[in-house]
Amino acid sequence: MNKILLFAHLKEQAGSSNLTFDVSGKTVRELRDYLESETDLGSLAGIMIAINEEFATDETVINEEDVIALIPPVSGG
Amino acid sequence: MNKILLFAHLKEQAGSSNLTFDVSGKTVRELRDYLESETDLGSLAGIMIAINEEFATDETVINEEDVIALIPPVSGG
Amino acid sequence: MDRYSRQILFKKIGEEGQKEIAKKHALILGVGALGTHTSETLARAGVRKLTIIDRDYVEMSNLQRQHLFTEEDALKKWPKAEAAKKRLQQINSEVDIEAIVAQADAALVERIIEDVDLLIDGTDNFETRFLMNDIAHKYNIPYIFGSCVGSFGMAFTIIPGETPCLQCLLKKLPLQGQTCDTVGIIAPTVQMVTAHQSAEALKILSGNRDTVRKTFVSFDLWDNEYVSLKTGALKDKACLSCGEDCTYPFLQADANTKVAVLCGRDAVQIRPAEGESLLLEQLAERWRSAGYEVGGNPFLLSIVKEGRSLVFFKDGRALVHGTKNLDEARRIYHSLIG
Amino acid sequence: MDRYSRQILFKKIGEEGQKEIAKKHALILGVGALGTHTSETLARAGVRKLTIIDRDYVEMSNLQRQHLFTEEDALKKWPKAEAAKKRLQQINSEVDIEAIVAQADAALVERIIEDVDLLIDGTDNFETRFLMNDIAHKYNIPYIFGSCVGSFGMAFTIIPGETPCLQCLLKKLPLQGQTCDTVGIIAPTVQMVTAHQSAEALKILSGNRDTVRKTFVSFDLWDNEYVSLKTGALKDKACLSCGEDCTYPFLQADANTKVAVLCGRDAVQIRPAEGESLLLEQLAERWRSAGYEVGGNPFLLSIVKEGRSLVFFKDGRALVHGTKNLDEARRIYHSLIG
Repeated sequence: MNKILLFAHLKEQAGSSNLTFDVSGKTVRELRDYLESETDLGSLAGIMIAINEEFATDETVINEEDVIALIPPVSGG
Repeated sequence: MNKILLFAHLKEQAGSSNLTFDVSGKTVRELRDYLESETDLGSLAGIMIAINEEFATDETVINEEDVIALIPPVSGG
Repeated sequence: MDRYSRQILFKKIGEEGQKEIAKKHALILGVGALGTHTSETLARAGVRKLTIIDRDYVEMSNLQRQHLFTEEDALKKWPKAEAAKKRLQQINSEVDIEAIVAQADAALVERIIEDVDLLIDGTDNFETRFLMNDIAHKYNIPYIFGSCVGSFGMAFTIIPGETPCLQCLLKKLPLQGQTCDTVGIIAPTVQMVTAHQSAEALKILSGNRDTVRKTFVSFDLWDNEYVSLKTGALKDKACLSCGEDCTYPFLQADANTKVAVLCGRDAVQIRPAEGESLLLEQLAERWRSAGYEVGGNPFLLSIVKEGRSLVFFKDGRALVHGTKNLDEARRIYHSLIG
Repeated sequence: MDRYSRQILFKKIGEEGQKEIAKKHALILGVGALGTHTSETLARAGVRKLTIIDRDYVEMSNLQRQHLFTEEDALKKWPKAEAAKKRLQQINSEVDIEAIVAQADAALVERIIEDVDLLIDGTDNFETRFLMNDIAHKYNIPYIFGSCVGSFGMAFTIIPGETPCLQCLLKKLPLQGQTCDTVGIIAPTVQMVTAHQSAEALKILSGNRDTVRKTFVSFDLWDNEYVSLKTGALKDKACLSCGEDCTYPFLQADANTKVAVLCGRDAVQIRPAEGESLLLEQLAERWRSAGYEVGGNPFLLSIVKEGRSLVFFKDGRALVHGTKNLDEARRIYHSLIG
């Protein structure tokens, strides 16, 4: 299983600060599509994705037990 | 082996930001005595000690691979 | 040097580091929440020169999180850059403070960049951030990114030639509608971002490049979360801002958001770069939950803010009715979209 | 309420939370580096009343990290509590600011504690912190601890009846000689501590006790480290400050450091509580590396600071020669010992 940590408005969208799914074997690009269709997170275009405390590209493949973080770039300042 | 993370002036005393020793089986109290005699850290009276991100009492026993942190209370403000 | 004695006693800076700091010139784009904090810290630390650029004026709703400003500044609608300069000079008369009240566009920034040693992010929109990112790489100047909203914030130090750039990290302009005007902000979030920005600034300005943080920090102060993320995998050789054949796209006039008074009408049109599209449903939901009345149909949204009626189109365009003032229109637009 | 609109838009506070904040009274002990930051944030956030206590006056060497103060305050040697009040009133005239220029001892604090909702640590010594800790538990008021030196800092929120107290964590008064006067401090370290203190303060004051951070935070901004440590194991049922049979030892007059003019001499003796002993060799080494000349023998150390000659004994006693001013002697003593 994979723990998916949510930040900023994604917590509200999901109604929780994290989710658990088995997404091992998927690429990050496939993960985006999967979460967009399976959850209430809405569009994940532009959301930064880290795996085990390291930002990942769209091609990175997710392994079992990887911890995933979804970080939305916010603009305030 | 146990990794020992150092904070504040302890880094300067040791000349390094962390140390590695096998201290499994020792209590925290024994750890203090051991480090005082084996290193240049000086007196560890009053230094707060955490094991695996949790503060420990003098009686806590250290296990293999436990990560230890030595946190000196500093007074500035 | 007695006034800097506690900073000199800090061994990693010392006498040598303080001398370096006293030679340096930092450019802070935006003196709102982030910029008032970092400019105050660097003025107190004794930099040689600070240039601060901001297009906005002080309002009462700024005072909750924007240091340097007082009720009097808000009552007089003092321009932020000038209000900040006034206070910074009372704090440290030895620092040369240049205040510029203007939209920070490429032409302006390229005109003043020559002896700048460091760029610090104090802006509230990604368009200006991408401009800073291109400037940083064209002129080989470190750029300290920061942003925040609610209790959530992020900071990252970009060193040209070493780290990925903001373009590598984000790929394109995010248009998420998450701004301080839509979901609010608490002051400690700002301070947490600026503590990181200012610490990195002191490392760079004092000649301690080796200790610069290599990770991207992101945190939520209300939910007690803090993560520190490696970025190396995102460095993109084909990046147009920092890659092998870079063209600095945000320094080219037509890459930026276009703002123009609509011919013969009391309205301004704003058109973002690169034909960004808007997710109208998400925007509507967010604005409604922030207390706005939102109208519209599947093709556009309408909303009233500060007495101006705005219409947002799916292709990213917006019309701001009831004004011919480009800066006002742009400000209201960014306060809703980010 | 427009001035608090961005804080109200933050959903975890909202209209209800803002109303709660506007009813509350916070007591900040010490308005140096930490206290100037937290008092500014809470004044901007719109608390009903802030009481600030400090015994010291503004000096040039404070300006590098102590917000609220200007060059003019230092030139006029304005008392810190009064200088802070002057600026806080310009920032928010709606907040009732009570400034007290005095040593914060048990008698003073117990006299003013009645309607205080929150205690915030802005002090630079553990003696006053243990006093605050006892006050917090005797009157059942949350206490937000914070301290820092160099690039290293720590923060912890103490909730009577729930968390361990400062006494449980430290067991006895630390006398480490790590102060801003001996190893220096950079301003971002202060801001990182106060970002945590102020976020916790807003949670407590707005009625969001459930989101209060349960861990002890410790970080090093220069070395890019951040740890968040659980504390539950240290809660001590036998603790005299928070345990089952607590006696609040630091509220008893003879538990505190004693300061007295020496009979017939131009000198003050300072005697710490509980017969604390000093590690003379470590102190000498630290002071020397901070640039002081240190003399002495195996039984005592001598050092000159601010024109006063001080002698420290192994049993913790110190003599401050050349003055009969108790507050001055105490201040110099704590600037060296912490």
